[in-house]
Amino acid sequence: MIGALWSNFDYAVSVVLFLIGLYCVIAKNNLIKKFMGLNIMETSVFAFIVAIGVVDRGSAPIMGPGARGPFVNPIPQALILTGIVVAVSTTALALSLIVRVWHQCGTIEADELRELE
Amino acid sequence: MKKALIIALLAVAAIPLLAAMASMPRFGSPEQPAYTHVASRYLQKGAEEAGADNVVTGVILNYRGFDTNGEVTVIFTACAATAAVLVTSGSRKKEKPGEATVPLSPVVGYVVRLLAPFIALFAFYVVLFGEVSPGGGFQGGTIFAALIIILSVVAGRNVAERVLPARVRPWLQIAGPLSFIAVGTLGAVLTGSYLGFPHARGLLATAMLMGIELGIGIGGATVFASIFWRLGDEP
Amino acid sequence: METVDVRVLLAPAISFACSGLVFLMGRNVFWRRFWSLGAATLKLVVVMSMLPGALRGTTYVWRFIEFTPGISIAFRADALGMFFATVSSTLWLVTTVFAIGYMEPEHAKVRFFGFFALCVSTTVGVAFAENLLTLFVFYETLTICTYPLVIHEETPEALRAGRKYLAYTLSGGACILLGSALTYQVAGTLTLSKPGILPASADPRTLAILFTTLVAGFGVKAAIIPLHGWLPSAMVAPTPVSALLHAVAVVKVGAFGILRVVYNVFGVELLRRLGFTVPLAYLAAFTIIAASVAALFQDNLKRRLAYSTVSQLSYIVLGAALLTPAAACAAVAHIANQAFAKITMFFVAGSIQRTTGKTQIHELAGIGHEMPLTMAAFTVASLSFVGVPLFAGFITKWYLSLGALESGMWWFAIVMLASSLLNAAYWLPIVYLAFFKGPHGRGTGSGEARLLLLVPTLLCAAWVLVLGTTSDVPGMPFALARAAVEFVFKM
Amino acid sequence: MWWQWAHWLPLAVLVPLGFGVTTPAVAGGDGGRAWRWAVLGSALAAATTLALVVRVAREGPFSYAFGGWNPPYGIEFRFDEVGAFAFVVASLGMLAIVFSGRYAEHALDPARIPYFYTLLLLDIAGLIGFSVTGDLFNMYVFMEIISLSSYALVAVSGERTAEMAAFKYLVLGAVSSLLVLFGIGMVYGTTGTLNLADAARRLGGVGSAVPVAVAIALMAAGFMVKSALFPLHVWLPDAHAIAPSPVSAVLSGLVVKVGLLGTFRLYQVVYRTGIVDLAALDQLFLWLGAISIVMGAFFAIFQDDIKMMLAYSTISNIGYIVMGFGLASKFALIGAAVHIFNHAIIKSALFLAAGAIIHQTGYRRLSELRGAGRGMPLTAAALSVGAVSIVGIPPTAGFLCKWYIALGAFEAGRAAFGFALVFGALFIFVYYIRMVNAFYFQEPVHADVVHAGDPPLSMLVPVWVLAGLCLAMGLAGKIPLTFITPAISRLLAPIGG
Repeated sequence: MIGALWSNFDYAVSVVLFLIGLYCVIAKNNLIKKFMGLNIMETSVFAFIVAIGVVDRGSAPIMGPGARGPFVNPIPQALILTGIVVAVSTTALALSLIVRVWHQCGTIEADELRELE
Repeated sequence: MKKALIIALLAVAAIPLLAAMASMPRFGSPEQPAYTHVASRYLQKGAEEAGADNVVTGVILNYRGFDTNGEVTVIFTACAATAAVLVTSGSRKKEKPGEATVPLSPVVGYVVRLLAPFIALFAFYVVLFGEVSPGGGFQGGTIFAALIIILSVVAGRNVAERVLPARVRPWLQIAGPLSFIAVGTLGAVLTGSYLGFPHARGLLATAMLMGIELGIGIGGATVFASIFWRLGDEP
Repeated sequence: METVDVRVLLAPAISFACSGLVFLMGRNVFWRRFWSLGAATLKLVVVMSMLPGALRGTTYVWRFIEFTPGISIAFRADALGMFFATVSSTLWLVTTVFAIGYMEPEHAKVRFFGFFALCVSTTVGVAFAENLLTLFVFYETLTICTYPLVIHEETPEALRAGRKYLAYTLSGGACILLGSALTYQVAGTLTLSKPGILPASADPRTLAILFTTLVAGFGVKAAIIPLHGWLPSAMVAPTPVSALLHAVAVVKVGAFGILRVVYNVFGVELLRRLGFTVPLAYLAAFTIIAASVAALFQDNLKRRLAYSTVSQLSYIVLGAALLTPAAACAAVAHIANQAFAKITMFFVAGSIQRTTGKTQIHELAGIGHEMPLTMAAFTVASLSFVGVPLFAGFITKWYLSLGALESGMWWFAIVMLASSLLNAAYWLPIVYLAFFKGPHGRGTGSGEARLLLLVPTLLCAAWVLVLGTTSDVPGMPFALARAAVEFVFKM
Repeated sequence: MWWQWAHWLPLAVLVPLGFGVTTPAVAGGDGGRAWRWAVLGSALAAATTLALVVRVAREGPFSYAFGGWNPPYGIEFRFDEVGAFAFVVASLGMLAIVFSGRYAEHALDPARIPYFYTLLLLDIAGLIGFSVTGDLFNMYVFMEIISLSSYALVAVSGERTAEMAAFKYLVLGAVSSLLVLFGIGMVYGTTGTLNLADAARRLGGVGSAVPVAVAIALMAAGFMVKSALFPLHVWLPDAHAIAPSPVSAVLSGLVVKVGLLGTFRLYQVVYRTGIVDLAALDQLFLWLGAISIVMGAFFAIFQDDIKMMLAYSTISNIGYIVMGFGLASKFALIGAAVHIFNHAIIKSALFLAAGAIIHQTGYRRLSELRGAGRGMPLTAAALSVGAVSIVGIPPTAGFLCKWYIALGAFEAGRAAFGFALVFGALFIFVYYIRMVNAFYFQEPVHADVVHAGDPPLSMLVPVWVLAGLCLAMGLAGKIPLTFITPAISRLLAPIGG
């Protein structure tokens, strides 16, 4: 079990990152910090999926003269490109909301906001 | 106390996750299903079939082009979403650059003005050569957006906005989805399915790919710049 | 013999359409009365036009719409359903007349008459339901449609009563839903056109759950103790509504549902073997006695009527539970016997309230001199409840006692006797009070109730006598009851 | 035949998408023009999806391969009976947009109106895409389009509470999306494919069941956050109550169903492979569904805000559907699937009618709205029809679900849950009866409520179309039920059968 986990060390790291991000989302009080936790989670999932695409001693999957295999799996890279864009979009919206909350309430601490309600 | 509880809960949640990770196919193995099933075909035939030496680009634009169609929609959704949250009829933009920040040194302004054309050129390079090298519409578009953002910080928003005039900006923002719909429909006419590309690696297929890349690049750049500007508007 | 005939659909549809027209045009007094009365008459005509056929043994059917795959909303006028439909549509007409007179000073008359018509529409729907699901559909719709009537006064007390009413009846509805689902699971069909659909081979425990849920569900509206709590509270409603609730629609739907469960879902043979009805019979007997005792202590006339209803309804349940042809005859016939007598009494209570403003029994001293005809009608109804021969109530008691002896459970005949005594104990004092007590020759000066109230009262009282004297005349409703029983017992 | 044209399937997504992205550019700041454009777009989308429904009813499921790449190499759209949700989405979306015309003028900042319609159309496009896609990652992309536009739509009114509700919704929604994406990654890592049908085939041959089980757990958890199953519901009441009413209708009727449809797709992948025993998941769904029914109803009783009440009632109704999934017998699954459709109709009717009342009177608390039945008889009547329907009084649309899940509970031998469902529904009635009482039977508090008058036709017509559907879908219950049955039969068919 531990041996198998060790050989899949990269995956395990993304799980740990995922949980660290989740911790920030739950435990942090500042809305921006909460959101940074979310970004950590996003990164961890992206890292996990990209890691699936890794092949031992693989090179970038760009064909053409002089290119030699093995090439790494192109699919996870393509997926994660989309994933990153989604993450950026979510971040943009979250920041706009935080900006508005700041303008209207003068604070972005979750507990102070709760008192305002 | 509360934090300890959260950590304990997350630690419990980690167990099944780590167990699952341990029994995933071995990391980096060429025998793993992810590599042997669909990906192997992409790697073997991708360069010819998809019309791009960079197989990642081939996957993004051709094999899984519809995902990217969705993706550009997501970017535009973010643009519309920030607009719906931030725009008000009374909102005005900050007229003076760097109002609340320290005044910029003239060196910064000079360097930026010197570098701006090169950054723009690089952005276009990344867009157009995504087909054969690392890069593509998003990457190039992001670089271009960065240029615009730098310009609006350094030279003021009025200068930067001249690059993307407000009159056509709503159309530029949707360049991504529109180019996809146009090319996809053209593909449907030519090959019988939406986002289909003519198989032979000819001028037409390349032009279609380029069209999409350019659309993504322009659209992405405009959207990112618009979001940046909107975040700075006075409510 | 089955005949496809649209009249079975028309009967509920007419009242339904009428209620729509009342809602649309009801602000105008003339049109409100026109549609209410017109539809009542029309429906009575439609139902009556099926009566000769039904007496000859024809069953009219009509499939309305396939509701879920395999289960339709379908109508079927068998003898039992025809009997119930005849009673309810006759009474609807007289109640409508009475309501027009009674409701004159009230508010929100459009709503009142609209929902009034809907209620009767759904009641006929229950009567003609071809399967358990159709029956349930109308049963629940009836619950919803009566709610605005129950809380017509819009006082906090009325709202409270309304909530109580809904809580009881909707819980009952939930039980029926579950029971129907289980029936479908066990029998694979929900039709009510056969004398029993449940397979004898089914697990007795499942059947016990099934019987309990269905009987408890219908028992709420049939006001079997301990499920009767809503009925006395619902007395806050205007008198025509109480009449409708107690005599025609709501409670009868419950009792009718129990008849359907016993005769058409389980079937007599299966129930005899399983013995589930014995506890039900004891419960019904207990209800008969306990509710009568409770009625003795009520001073409010309508509340006494309510407890009397609780007691009388259990006659039907007991008749069903005894599982003999004579008892079944009594059960079916009592739908009509109780309905006419009880509605007479409600009309009397309403007339007194409208004419003199009195609601308590002790206030009624000498009222017989003011309103002799009204109180004569009351006397007829009282005697019927006591079970004096030649009055409708006697028929029930006679056959029910016969049934009790037939089934070997003679003690239920004693329950009948005790109930008669109790009925005498709480009705006759009122008669005595009205005619032989109080200020002679010098009353409130109110005089007799107005004709719109009086005529329906007298008609109903007269019909109590007719029912009591013509049980052997062919072509009268009792013949239908017999036909229903013959079908159920496969005679 | 006209409905056999292959391109209806991509068009169903591309039409609302194309109209959506172009709305701000076409409108140029004119709210009225944006509205007309959006109405046109959603009407065309409804027409397109109708073609799909006709085809699936005649021919059974069919697919469309994008770019001519056959699955698993390209992205596939697969339209089955459950995908007919797309039609519900398009038509209800159209009604919500029609309704918005006058509503938005009144309630929103004029500068935001074009973006409001854009986001509504994109939400519709995302929902349609989500219900028809046959590819796991494509599903995620559409899920994100839906989520992003929904977060923004909650905040579009610009009130402080709305923005905070939107942020809460955003954080939980993003976490749930990541859970789903994590699961998708694990499925991809173990099977090497993203195509749903292909994954179903290949799951049987994977080396270890552990990652698959954990992936299912992650995805189910993510989907259940999206569907607001108790105890993951915390984001829903605020978001749904504070959003503009047409948005509430779309969110509560359609967007929460994303999680349920996703779960259904997940079932389609793993149900028949036998690699993972789903009994534990079923058990969990059963209990959480039952608790959701009761808790949703319980919280709703204490709400005075009419939209808050409707929002909690959504949690109860999600409980019905999840319980249907958990029972996993044929009747229960049919009931659950049909309720996905019917609840969308009923809840939209309720939210739009409530929105019309709030729009006309300016009050949103039941205690203030007394007498609304006199003031706006047609709207209040529609709201009452919706209330009767959602409680499941026959013969309205809400009854079918109760009936089928009760049948399914007995079929699965779990009668207790049938009881829980039916009596839980009674609990729900308690608060709807409060609403009816307030509208019709209680003394008005504000005189202007009694004189409010019914809303303009552009609001009244959508409300009554939906209220009429609440009745019609119940009476003609056979149509949706027989329509959906093949999908459930395929799901439950024995392996190799």
